[in-house]
Amino acid sequence: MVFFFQNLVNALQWGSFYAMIALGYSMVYSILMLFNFAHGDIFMVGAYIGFGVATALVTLSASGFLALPGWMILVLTILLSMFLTSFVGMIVERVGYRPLRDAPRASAAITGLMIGIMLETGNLILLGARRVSFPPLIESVTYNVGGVFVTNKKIMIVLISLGFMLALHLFVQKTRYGMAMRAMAFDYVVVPLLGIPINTIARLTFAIGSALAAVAGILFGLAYPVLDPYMGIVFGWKAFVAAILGGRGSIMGATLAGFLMGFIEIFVAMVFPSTLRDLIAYSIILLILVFRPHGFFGEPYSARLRL
Amino acid sequence: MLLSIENLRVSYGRIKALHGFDFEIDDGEIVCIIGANGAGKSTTLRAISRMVPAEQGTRMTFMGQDLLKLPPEKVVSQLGISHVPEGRRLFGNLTVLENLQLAAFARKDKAAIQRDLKQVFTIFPRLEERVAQKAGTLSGGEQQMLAIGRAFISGRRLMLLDEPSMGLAPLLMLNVFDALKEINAEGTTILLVEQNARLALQFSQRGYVLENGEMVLQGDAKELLENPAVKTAYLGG
Amino acid sequence: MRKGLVFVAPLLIALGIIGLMASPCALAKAEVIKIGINAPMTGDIPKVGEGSKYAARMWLNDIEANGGLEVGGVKHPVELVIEDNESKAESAVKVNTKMITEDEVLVIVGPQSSKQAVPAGGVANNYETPMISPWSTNPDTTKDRPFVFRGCFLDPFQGPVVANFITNEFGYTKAAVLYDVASDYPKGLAEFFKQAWEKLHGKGSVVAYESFTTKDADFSSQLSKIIRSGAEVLFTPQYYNEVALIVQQAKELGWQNPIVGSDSWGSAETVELCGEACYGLFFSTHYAAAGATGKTKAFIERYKEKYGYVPDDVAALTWDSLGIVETAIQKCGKITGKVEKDRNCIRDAMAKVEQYDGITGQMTFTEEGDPIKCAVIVKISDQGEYEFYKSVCP
Amino acid sequence: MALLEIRHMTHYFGGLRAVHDYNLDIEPGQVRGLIGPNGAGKTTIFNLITGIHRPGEGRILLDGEELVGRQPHEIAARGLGRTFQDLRLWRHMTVLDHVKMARYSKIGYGLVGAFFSTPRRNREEAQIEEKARELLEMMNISHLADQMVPNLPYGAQRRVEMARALSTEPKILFLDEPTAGMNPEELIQMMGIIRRVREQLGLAIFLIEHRLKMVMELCEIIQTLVFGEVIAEGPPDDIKNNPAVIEAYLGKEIVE
Amino acid sequence: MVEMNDAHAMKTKGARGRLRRFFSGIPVLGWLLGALVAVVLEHYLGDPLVDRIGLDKIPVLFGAVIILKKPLMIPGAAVFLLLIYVIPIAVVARAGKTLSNRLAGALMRFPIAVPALVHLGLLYGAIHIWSDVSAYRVLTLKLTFVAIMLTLSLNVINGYMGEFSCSHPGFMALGAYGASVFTVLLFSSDRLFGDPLLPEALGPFLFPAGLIFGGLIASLGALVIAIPSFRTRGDYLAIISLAFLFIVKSMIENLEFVGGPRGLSGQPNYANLPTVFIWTVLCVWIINNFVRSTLGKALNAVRDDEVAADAMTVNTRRTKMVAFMFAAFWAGVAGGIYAHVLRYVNPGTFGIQKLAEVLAMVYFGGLNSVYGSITGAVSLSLLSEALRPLEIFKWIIIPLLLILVMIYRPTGLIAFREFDVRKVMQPKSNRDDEV
Repeated sequence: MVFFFQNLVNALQWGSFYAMIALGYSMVYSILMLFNFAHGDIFMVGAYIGFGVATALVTLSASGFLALPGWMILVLTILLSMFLTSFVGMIVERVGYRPLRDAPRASAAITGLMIGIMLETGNLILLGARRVSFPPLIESVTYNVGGVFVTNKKIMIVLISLGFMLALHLFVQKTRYGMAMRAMAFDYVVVPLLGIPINTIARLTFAIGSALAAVAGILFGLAYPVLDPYMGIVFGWKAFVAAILGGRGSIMGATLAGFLMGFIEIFVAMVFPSTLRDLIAYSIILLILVFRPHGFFGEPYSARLRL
Repeated sequence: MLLSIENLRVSYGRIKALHGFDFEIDDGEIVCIIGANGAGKSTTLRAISRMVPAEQGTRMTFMGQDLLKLPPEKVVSQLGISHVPEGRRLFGNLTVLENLQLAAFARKDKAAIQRDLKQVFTIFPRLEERVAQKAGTLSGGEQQMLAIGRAFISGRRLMLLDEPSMGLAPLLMLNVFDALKEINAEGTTILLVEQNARLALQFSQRGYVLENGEMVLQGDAKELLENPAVKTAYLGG
Repeated sequence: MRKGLVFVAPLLIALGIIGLMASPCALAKAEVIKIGINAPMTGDIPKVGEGSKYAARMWLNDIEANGGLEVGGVKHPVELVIEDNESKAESAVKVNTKMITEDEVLVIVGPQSSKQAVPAGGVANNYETPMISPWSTNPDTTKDRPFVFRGCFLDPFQGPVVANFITNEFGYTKAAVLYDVASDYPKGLAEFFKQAWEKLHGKGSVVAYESFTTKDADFSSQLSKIIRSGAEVLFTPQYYNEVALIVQQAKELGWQNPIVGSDSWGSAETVELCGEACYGLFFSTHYAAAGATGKTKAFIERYKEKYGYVPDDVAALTWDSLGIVETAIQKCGKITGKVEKDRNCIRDAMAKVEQYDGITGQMTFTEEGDPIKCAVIVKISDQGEYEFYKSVCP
Repeated sequence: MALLEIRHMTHYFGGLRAVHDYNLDIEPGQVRGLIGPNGAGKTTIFNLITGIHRPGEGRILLDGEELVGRQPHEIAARGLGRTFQDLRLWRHMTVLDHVKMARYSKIGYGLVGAFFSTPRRNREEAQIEEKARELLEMMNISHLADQMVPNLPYGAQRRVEMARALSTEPKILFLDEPTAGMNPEELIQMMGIIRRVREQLGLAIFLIEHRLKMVMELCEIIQTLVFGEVIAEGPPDDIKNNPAVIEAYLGKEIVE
Repeated sequence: MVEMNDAHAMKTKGARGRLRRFFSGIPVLGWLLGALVAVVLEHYLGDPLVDRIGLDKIPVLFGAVIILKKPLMIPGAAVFLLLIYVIPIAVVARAGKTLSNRLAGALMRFPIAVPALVHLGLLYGAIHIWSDVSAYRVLTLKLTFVAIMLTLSLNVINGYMGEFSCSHPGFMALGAYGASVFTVLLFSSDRLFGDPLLPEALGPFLFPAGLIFGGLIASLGALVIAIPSFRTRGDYLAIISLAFLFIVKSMIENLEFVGGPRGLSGQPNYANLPTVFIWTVLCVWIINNFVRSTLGKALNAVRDDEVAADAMTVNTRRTKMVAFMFAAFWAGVAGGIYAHVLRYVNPGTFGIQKLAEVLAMVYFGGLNSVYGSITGAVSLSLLSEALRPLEIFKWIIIPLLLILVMIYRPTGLIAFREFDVRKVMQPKSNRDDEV
């Protein structure tokens, strides 16, 4: 039982990363009907920006010029990085996606892939091949709850990511921008006919998705403090799986599917020999899709889903 | 002169949809454009709301302002030209109220929005009953009402209507046109594109007849109704 | 037709003249010795490529400072041909082919990881060009390939070294292993460790044998299993980036026993990434940076000064491999300029290298082209430095 | 026995009743019409018969053979050809390919022929092409054979669709609003085509239409559908004067 | 299209127009003859010429390395390219225009196989002689051919049928391992399988059987995607295929008898240039036959409107099944050849990176087009080889190029064009004389 709860805690943390990244994916995917294959790499960029900001703040703080407590640095890092990364997202949108809005969706997928490669290579050129270590902004404390080991970081990560998901949900449901996004997800051609600037909404979508990726990147850096230029690829593709597994246009779906991905990976490794983890985990996902061909909350495919 | 257009030219790729359409609309008028499928009627509306680019040589002014300088969303929010597209194109995943609220996206005047919303509900009481329902679950006629209501809120100087009668049973069709009359009486100019030429001409004050991207006839709607050429071509003899 | 010629002819003549003038008239000089470096500059492990490149550049600087590589009294200029294999097998093969047939290198150093070294070794052997992979531990790399050598020891040697060390040092009998199933180096080493351990302590003494996949960052599930299995020690033959995560996560999950690693830990980054969590842990390796003496120390210091960080094992092994190549070329006695002949000569000389005294230890090649060398057990000190703990020779 | 016999066909979408207790008999060579307000379930009936949806209850017999539960392509190959209200042409195919494609079920060369370009395949493809060109000729669009369909005017697209449906060699042709979006001139041409098709090929035709003029002129028997139920069935004159029909559907326009 | 272009060229003034006019009316045969002459020239005169103009060696990929790395030698390389390639090809093609037209005309009177074989023979001759100069060229060519097969087979699914399949590297892996196990088990002594079961002399003859075996295994694997494709399409199918890719990779990593992550080596050296060439030609020929038959065009019908296809008697399930299995078969064969070219496979090769590579080739070249796939595969393969001297910046340039192509030609360079062998080989009417 203890063992099960231990894994549950682990899965919650792991799943929140998938969920956060899948959310950004899902935003762009459902609103603009595009695969943003660069999203995994935006996550990477977000983590690096977070690293840069955090390191700068820590140095600043250590120099005594502006002594800040760890949590304050963390909050500042998250906010600043969200801000900066959202610009990266907006640039990606402007360069790689806006010119392709009416092109076949697969072409945009290729553009995304290529932008991703450019981001990776750019990082490699700028920073060299070193992996960087994310500064530990808060002291790690481990609690032993009846044999289950929980760290303060884990709790914080799960809470922060749930908080952001909730905020996003409220934003999309309650604000007029959110409404416009949902409208665009349904039929973007007529959106400008209501006086809604489509480019602004698209930019905003990318900005929010990227900001979320930055949060995910920073939290990732706290939990797994080793960053490298290629860290976004696998994450990106798996989040892509989660985003679509959740069903098109569904923020709830993407969140749930993200957590589900995390749970599947952790629990499969718990129950089966871990060498078979991917084999079994992806067979499960494949089976889910065979029996629920439209994901959790998706609609049956329509002509718009074509590539 | 509310809207005046000179030499409207539009192409889709190599296919020329409109070559040099001139027309104008006065404040408060109801004007219709009739013509066969593919004559360029919808294209005209799309060009006005800037959904398709007009080619070199086209001049379009709305209340003295150059339309061609504005992006599509500004045409709605700055000039008050609304467009009810063909097939209604509601946001089926949003509720009726959200569809209407969204139409006020660019408007800042909260009180005026509320007033317009009320007015829409007076014109279409059916919509008020279904305020919380998803637009996708409405019947065809209700959808058309919502589409018109949405356009009414987004901009009310000029309303472009693309085939409002399409897919409606005759009874409902008349309901919709009655509502349009009411909206026109409130001061909204209407430009209408219709397949159903008889209905359109009966409803309008003036009409234009398009054929293969060119205007072949124009004039008073009543006269066009009696015009033998129009009769044989569009009114079924 | 004629009009066209009128157009083209003057252009042609002009270009021809420029071409002739620009061509370097280098004929009388000593033969250039070309050495190929086949390294992963992009792709999965760019860091490995960078280490190889830096070490090779340093080596070249030394040679250039001497005015060339002296062979049989003649100083030959040396040229390095560094190519990127993108961490892909296909690309490594292309790079090898290109360097052999186009650049006409005499020796190839690299590729580093077995995924590229195995197929690339086949190419080198086919074209009878000596190749030495500093870092590849897969037996297939050198097997039945007289022209292919390697600069590191093999898994079958390192596995037992670690198993013996743990047994003697701590007296534990229950061990756990955590490794990357998709990467051949950790997988091989994990297997050999398991064999050796079970030989010492009987079947079932490896109580948890867990794996993950390259690029994974969360090992909590596997570590939970390991902790539950009651293992007394964890052996994880992983690369430094994963080591940091594994060690930290293990600590967070309540693991308090030692964690032991292999030569892949031997990078300056291990401690940098891992921090205090890694202090006090042991690993086996080719050389120990801290506490190093003599030329090892000199190498480390020079490298650090030049590139800003302590070199990892790839850099050291590349350096040694180049040293072996250098020795072999010199032993060969003469560079004739006939590529085939020189290559054969160098290969023969390499096979005969005995007791080469490198910075990663002394080595002699076996018939397969694998070196016999000693392993070093290193302890990470409380200051985060690598301390020489003991030396284990086969 | 009728060519096509439908008995007690009922279908629900979710909880919504789309079609209720629908019966139909079509004799060879007969032209029948189906009218009704929007959303009455006319297209649904077409989709049920042609196998796009599987009816919840009821039987559909073609020449005495049960069609319910078969794949749409099997049903089509047995002789139910159809057109679509929204055309549904293939964007990236030429006109000729459209018509050739509809002979899919008659291809005998199999995969071996498709992969290796055997003499048999070349022979069959030539035959298919010949038949296709004949149909294009009949529709007066043979000069457009190599055009891509999106480049064609609307009327021509309708003809392509008709040719494509005929190419399946149907016993009954189902036409779903064949004149939707046409001007009067085109409408008259289309009526001519439908008549010609019926005379030359001797097909039975079942059509959904909004334009009463056309239905009244062409059809022998007309059904009126309201909310998934047939409220009247009979020859055009009866329908025209049926008070239930006038009330539910025709409304003021006819009264005026 | 071609005629239109030519007609257009007639009208255009200036150097470009004049150049076009100068070379119009030359049949493919003429160009092939020119290429043959050029490569023969290079073969015999290349080395002396190189010495004369002061280059180190014959520029291996049309001087790319020289241009990017040694700007001082650019004039030399330019002279070489002009003298060996540009001028001979232009002169032979232009001067032999009448002759080659007449020849092509004469050939076309035979059954189609004869001119096809003649053209292919010439093409192979040119390629063979060209590659004879350097082993590096041979290897590059072999891998380019593999890329052509892969791209073309993926185009069957992603282009012709319009699904976004991500499983192609998985099919390739199945084929690579299938074929490798076949040949290693039967013909080579190996650590994993022990001594060969059959005499080695039989090997080259049974190699095709091995490739077909690999292809069939990949086809079987494709069932995992084909069956769900009956019920779902688009994005969801893309995910299913992606999951399949992960599953295949993980499965091979767990299969100890093929070496797990260490990979499988020891494939005998059967994949020589003619073999690879023949298989590529077979692949192009069969796929082109298929997509031009009415049965094959059913893929387009399913893509453009599945409901309509069904209503027009097209058996959509069979069509999808055939498309997936057929494409997987060729991916498998390509994988088998790939394994025998490198003589080593490991599961890590068949991952996301490979996927990105193949997808890029398909969409760069052009959807729904055999020409496009060949163009995409050849140009990206050669480009990534030619840009090698740029080192890491190569991975900025190539993506940038692809993005530009996607922006300006969203369906790829040559999309939706039919590959009509007969038309390609036909003699061209000489417009110069008419004007």
